[in-house]
Amino acid sequence: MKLKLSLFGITKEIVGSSELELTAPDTQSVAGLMEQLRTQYPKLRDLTSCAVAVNSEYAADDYQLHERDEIALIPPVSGG
Amino acid sequence: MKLKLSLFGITKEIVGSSELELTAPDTQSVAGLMEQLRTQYPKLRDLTSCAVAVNSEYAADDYQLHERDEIALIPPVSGG
Amino acid sequence: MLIELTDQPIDVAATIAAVEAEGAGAVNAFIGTVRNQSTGRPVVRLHYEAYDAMAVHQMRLVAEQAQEKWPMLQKIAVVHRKGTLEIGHVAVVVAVSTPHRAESFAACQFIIDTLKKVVPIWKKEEFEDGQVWVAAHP
Amino acid sequence: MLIELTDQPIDVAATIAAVEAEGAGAVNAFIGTVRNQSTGRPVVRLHYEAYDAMAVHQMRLVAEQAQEKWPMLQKIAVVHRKGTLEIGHVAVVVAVSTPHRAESFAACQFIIDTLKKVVPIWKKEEFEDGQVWVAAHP
Repeated sequence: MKLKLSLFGITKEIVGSSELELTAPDTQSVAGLMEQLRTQYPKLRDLTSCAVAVNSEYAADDYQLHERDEIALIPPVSGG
Repeated sequence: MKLKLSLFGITKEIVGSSELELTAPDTQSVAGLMEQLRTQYPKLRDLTSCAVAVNSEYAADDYQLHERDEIALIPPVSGG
Repeated sequence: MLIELTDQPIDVAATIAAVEAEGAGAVNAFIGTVRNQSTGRPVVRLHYEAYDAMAVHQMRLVAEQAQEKWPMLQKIAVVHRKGTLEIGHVAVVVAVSTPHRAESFAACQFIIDTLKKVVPIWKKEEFEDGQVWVAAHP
Repeated sequence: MLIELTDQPIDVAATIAAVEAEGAGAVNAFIGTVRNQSTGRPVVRLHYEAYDAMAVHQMRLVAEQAQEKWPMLQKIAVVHRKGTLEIGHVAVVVAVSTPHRAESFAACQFIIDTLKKVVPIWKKEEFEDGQVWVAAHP
């Protein structure tokens, strides 16, 4: 399936774009997606952490992604 | 000696005046003054507490008063 | 350090602005206002009376104690009002600035908590059917 | 409940005024400003980036959690700025009102502490000789 990701902060710099489209296996978990991304963008491995948000909520590692999910990478937040 | 006291809040109401002049023994402590006042104004006994300030500082019970001290009764404060 | 006792309305924004500092990343402000009730009874208004000279002196002592406990405090403002206050009026503002936020909360809370114990200001609550000096009697 | 993410300067006074309530005797406000240094290095300015929709959603969730933990909370305001901020500029304001003061401190601190953990906003510190995304790397 095709997934579309939004990127912010340091992940936007690592990927070089604020959006990323990629092809994933038809059943892909959050953890699987992260592994896929870390292979493609090794610098993601250097981050303190990187969460995944689906439809504005933090998603668990075993969450199964869907093609229409609004997915975003959430590197360590630093608001305030 | 002659002592002059400033009164505020409920003590002003009990004494009926914002200032009080009284004659005290030449050596009079804060505790002695309070006993003298409680005899003259028994309603002071009903208060939760009543401190004495001398020259804008809280005075200990055994502080010996002087004629020129700026003395005030401090019933329970309730600012804020 | 801004320490003030006033019979005029307190300018909250100005009081908070008074603690701004370039080395401060955190400002905490406590604002005490007149509630419409006290232990369930509707309050009409409040009357604050102060022993002016001692109140200002004690407010300053409290601020100095805070500065000693939290040396990283950048600036402190303590402004208390006296006179007659209606519901919603601001009775007191405490504002502090610190480099990091945890100390701003702790120092501001220390100041208002201590102020309420030691500063000679008295509050009379006016109800529909009478008036009571707060905390005067057990 | 006032929840806002804005690229305009935050009106601190208006944000605090938004939590005024006749049943509230206490307002606590936290104001986060841009410091002139970070771990000893002089900071020139900050750049805040946000995942707008999720940030507003998460700010609201934090406020709702506070409301659940402190049911006596009267009103809550959380306003965060994004974009480029100079030294002294206000980055975030959290304000809450409660009947009594202890809860105002606790709830306000909970909101800012939690906000800093969960709300997707990222801060890039600009120094004379480079830029760093805060907390990105160990």
